[in-house]
Amino acid sequence: MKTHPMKLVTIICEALAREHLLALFAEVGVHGYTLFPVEGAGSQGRRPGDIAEFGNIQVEVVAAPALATVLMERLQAEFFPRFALIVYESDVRVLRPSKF
Amino acid sequence: MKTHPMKLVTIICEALAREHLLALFAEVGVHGYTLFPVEGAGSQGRRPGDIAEFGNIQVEVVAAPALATVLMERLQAEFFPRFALIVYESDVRVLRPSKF
Amino acid sequence: MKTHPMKLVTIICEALAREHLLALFAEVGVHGYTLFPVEGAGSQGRRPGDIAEFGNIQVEVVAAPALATVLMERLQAEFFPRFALIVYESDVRVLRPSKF
Amino acid sequence: MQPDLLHAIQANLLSPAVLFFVLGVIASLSKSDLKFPEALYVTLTIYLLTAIGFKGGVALSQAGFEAVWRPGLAAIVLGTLIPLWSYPVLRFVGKLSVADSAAIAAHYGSVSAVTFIAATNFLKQVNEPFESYATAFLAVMESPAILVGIMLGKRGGKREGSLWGGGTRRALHEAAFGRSVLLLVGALIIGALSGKRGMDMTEGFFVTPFQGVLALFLLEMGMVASRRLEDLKRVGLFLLCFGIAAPLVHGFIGVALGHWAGLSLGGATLLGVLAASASYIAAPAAMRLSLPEASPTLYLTSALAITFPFNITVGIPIYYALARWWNS
Amino acid sequence: MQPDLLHAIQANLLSPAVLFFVLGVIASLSKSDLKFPEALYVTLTIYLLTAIGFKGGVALSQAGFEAVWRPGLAAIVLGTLIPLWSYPVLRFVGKLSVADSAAIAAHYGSVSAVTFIAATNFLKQVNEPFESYATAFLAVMESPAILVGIMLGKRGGKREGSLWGGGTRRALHEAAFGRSVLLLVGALIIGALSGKRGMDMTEGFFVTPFQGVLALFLLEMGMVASRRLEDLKRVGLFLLCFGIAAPLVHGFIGVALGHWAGLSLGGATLLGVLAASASYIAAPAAMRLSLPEASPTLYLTSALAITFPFNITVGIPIYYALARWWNS
Amino acid sequence: MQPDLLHAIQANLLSPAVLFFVLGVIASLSKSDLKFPEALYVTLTIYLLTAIGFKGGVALSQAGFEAVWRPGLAAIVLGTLIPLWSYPVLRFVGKLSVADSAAIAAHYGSVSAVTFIAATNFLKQVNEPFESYATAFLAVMESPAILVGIMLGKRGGKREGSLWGGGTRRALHEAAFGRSVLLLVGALIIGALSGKRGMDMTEGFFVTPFQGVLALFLLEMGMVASRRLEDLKRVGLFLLCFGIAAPLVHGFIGVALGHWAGLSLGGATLLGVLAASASYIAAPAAMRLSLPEASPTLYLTSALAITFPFNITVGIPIYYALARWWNS
Ligand SMILES: Nc1ncnc2c1ncn2[C@@H]1O[C@H](COP(=O)(O)O)[C@@H](O)[C@H]1O
Ligand SMILES: Nc1ncnc2c1ncn2[C@@H]1O[C@H](COP(=O)(O)O)[C@@H](O)[C@H]1O
Ligand SMILES: Nc1ncnc2c1ncn2[C@@H]1O[C@H](COP(=O)(O)O)[C@@H](O)[C@H]1O
Ligand code: NA
Ligand code: NA
Ligand code: NA
Repeated sequence: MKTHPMKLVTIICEALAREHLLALFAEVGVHGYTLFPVEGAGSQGRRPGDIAEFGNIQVEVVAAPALATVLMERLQAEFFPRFALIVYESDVRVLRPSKF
Repeated sequence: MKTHPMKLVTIICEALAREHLLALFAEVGVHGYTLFPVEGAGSQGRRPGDIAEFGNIQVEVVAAPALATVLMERLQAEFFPRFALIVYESDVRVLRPSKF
Repeated sequence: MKTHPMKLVTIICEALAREHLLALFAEVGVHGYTLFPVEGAGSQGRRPGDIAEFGNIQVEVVAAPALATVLMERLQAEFFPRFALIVYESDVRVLRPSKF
Repeated sequence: MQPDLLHAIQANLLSPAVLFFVLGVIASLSKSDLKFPEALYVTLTIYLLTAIGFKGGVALSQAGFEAVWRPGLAAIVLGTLIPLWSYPVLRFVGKLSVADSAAIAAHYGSVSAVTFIAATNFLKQVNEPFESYATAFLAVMESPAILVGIMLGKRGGKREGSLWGGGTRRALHEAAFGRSVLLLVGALIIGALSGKRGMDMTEGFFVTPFQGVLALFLLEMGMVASRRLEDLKRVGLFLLCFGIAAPLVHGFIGVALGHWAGLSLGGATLLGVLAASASYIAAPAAMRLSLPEASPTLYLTSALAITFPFNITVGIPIYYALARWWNS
Repeated sequence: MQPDLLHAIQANLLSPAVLFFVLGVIASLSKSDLKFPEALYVTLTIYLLTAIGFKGGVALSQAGFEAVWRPGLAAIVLGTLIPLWSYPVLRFVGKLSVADSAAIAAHYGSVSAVTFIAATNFLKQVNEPFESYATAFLAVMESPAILVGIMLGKRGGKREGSLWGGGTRRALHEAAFGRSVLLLVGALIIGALSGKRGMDMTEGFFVTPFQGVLALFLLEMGMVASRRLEDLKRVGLFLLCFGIAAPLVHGFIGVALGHWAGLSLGGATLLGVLAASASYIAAPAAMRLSLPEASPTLYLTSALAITFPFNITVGIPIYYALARWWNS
Repeated sequence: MQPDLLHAIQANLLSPAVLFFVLGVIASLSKSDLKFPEALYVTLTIYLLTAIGFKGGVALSQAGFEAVWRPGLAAIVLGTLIPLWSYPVLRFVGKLSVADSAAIAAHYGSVSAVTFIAATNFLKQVNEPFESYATAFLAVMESPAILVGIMLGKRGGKREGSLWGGGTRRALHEAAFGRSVLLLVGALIIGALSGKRGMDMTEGFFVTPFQGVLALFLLEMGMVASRRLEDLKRVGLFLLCFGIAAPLVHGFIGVALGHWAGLSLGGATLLGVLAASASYIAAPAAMRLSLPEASPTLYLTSALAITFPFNITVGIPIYYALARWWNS
């Protein structure tokens, strides 16, 4: 079984940023993502998640390293000033690299 | 504190595959898993997640490397031709290895 | 783009442990976390997730290595004897380290 | 009859339920942020199926089994036959693959509970009485066509591997204990057992809010159906025509059969609606698992984005007009 | 009296609520894919608790506090005593551990709101009047037994560490502000304050659909309870007998006490039902946190898979028959 | 008038809806584990908006458009003007930043549907008739103030980057197709099209349980609002006063305008309530996206933790008293 190294970019942010996030994905060429409704707490207080508009989402993107870097740079430049969000990256190995 | 290296296998697939997935787990000897209802988009379009049958799930399995490999091989051989799914693997370190 | 190595601690446990978990976070100085309602199965049977009190949660904490170790040691000492839970750790690289 | 038909169509289009369906379509096309949570969708489904089943069961307990078996048998036969004649049309006229033809045939032989409920709504609105136990026909028509479709589609293909054997066993299990059959048949039996007394107790829940709940559900269905609209160009002209011609033909046959089986004008309309409707929940799920090589784009788009809206808006009044014309 | 009892049992078994419970059991045993979303479960719970609380409060405002304090006190005393005599039975006859005995004792001293609601349903069905303010007894009986159970179980064990101190303080907080107590007592007070006028405004929500909602909820409870059935063999014969004998004994005591406290035939039945019922939400959660060494398999299975179905199906008519026999 | 006002306030405080709101506050302050699932929150919102819209539409179809355009225009003008005079007060008296002033001004010009619904509840309780089509004013008042607020706030700031252009276009889209506007206006039109006949069909859903559903929703709103209470000290004394003075002033103007536009006593009260209420869903979402530099703590706390509870408890009876005084 052959696996292929990729980056997993994880974004946790207020649910309101959703449309902008998806627009960014389209712009930089991210074609797949997975989205979780989550509760959370951070520097901007607790987000209990009973009102979707005030809630949190976690979005995960598997992407080739170069694309992951582009995505994270855009997030840093354009989303950090506007939204409550945190972003991190980790290493994964995928089956079927053609899908990414 | 001692931690023990394990593999985390992540499977994102259409919710309809659920029963087959659990059957596969039983066959290969995976005894624990965690399942998230998710929304997502990929090569097979957007899955908005308001109708469970047409929705997405993410399933995560922590397993010893050998078992993880068996699981992924079966997924590759039997699930890729049938379902919309992506699979990836990453490294984790667990407490209490006896549980896996 | 500069990223900063951190630890991601993942805790999967019965939902009843929630308040105790948040209390532990406060005690050891974890200020941010993300919480997912999940279904699952493990050594203590299946948790179908239709009754919140009998359900499962997954909680993820991004923290500096030292803090992650403290958190995991406390979990091992105080939570393992009481609750159905599994804990693992992995490596991530964050943007904006000041948030953690 | 013409002015009658137009009048019936107009009455249908101006009913709250259909108007909420249109609102759902608009919400989706205008990219509104309106979204139903999954839990609400499931709740509405559970409610509608148990309510319609329960009411049908109470009616059954009053009508007696003798009144029902003949049209019930007709319904089962109809559900079994529709895929048998739809398959060759799809395969040889439409030039679709074996799996696609079988899957689509299964969808059109099976039924849509929501279409049925909308039809009972319509009949109430035009003050046309009908046999309330007709829900029993809905219950028995969901599965046969799915089983037939799987058998048609599997002739060519073969599955190996421990997980994929027993596909037919699984399909049979699903046919008997799948969510919608279980709720419908279960509530039907409960209604029959608890009878009028049970109805008196639960009327405030199963009857009073029923039509409003349907309206709310059709709002969601409008959004769900029109999300599929962008796939319309991918299904091709043939399937587009099939999605409208098939319900008309099946509706006609259903109405005739209903008439022949001794149903009232309203009851014959309902059997026509059942024949004309296409499943978009149970059948897709079954096909996805049993015939994974069939394309969901084809069967879901035709059942959900073509036939369902067609039936909800103009189909139902047409089958009603057919029933009236047949009766006169 | 025998034919009466049989008749009452039959009436109960044929009520929609109990039949939906059976359907839930069948759904679970047949491995149907029917599943209630968590949000629906929570919603139904919130609805049932506020509705029963509110109605009880309105009744309270009409009956006046003098009518209630005496049976209310009896209810509290009963809830406190049940674990005290159940504990030695479980510990010395059943040979269970300290923690297990204490935890199970707490469950049987506490109450099940759904069983209570099903009993009011049953009384309505057999046209037996009852004091609507009986909800107040339900409200005051949930917590005392849990506190007693925790104290019984903690005698042996010790906890250290900053997180685990204050267990009793936490239990007391939970006893006063836990979800179900808060909703019940809160709605009760709201009903008492807003009275008949408030009832007129909200009747269409809190009363009209109530019995149907209960039926739907019991469908889910049937699935939840029977998921525990596979643990039956693990609990052993003793607990199986206890799960049926305890409610019978407690039901008898409750009925007698209700009679003595001046309640009507229906009211005494309800006090019997409360005494006989075992908690399966509040008590398990409290035990899991305060007595983690007690086995959930034991207490959940006996309360949820044995006592709850027993009460729902034949227990309630039995306590009713007892109350009639006592009254005659 | 004084005793009248006190009496009205008392009647309001003792209505189930307001008492459930208080229960929600208590639940949150006592750190109870009571929690509404998100799906329930969304469901209740969808229900309340469609129900009020539908009823308004039916009323509109009976009153005719001529009766509505004049007060409707007054409502739109009011919504547009409120932010224009609120802004300088916030900016120069309150010394808030441009963005904060603009955002808060937008909140107070826009409206709260729940406050409006609670007011119709109150009017029903005191048997004061009102124009049911007043929902139309609610529908047209949500968006104008938000657009004005965005324009006020953007004068200073500048956005670059492909994602952030078209902010105004996006705001306009949201103003027309945002969830609450779409549901309200959609249901209004549906009600108008299906008229009395449609109402007869769906009354058991849109009318019968309505007031009870509102009570349940206010339980949740009590929890939501009081979660913000801890931020009260962060907003400062000025905003605290503004959160109470603004609704009083706007309520007075709304009542006067309603009177002038020919509305009945009840209708004028409702226009006053609309003017006095502050948006806490649509406006915050719009501000978060269009004016991210404005502080959510300031605008959410004042709208949700100060003005909303004030209006729900004593504001509504005050505007009613004002309308009576004006009429006399
Ligand atoms: N240290 C952390 N670990 C995991 N998740 C976090 C952490 N900090 C913040 N989050 C998540 O990110 C969201 C936004 O963070 P913040 O902007 O800091 O409020 C929070 O609501 C959490 O869901
Ligand atoms: N690049 C990706 N990153 C994260 N999740 C993905 C990605 N691609 C696909 N997915 C998830 O996997 C599901 C199935 O993918 P697909 O078969 O490509 O439609 C999608 O609905 C997403 O939830
Ligand atoms: N091997 C595993 N991989 C992923 N999740 C697991 C695994 N084992 C257990 N879990 C999760 O942890 C929860 C508690 O585990 P347990 O205490 O073993 O029942 C389960 O309900 C699962 O959600
Ligand atoms: Na059909
Ligand atoms: Na008890
Ligand atoms: Na306003």
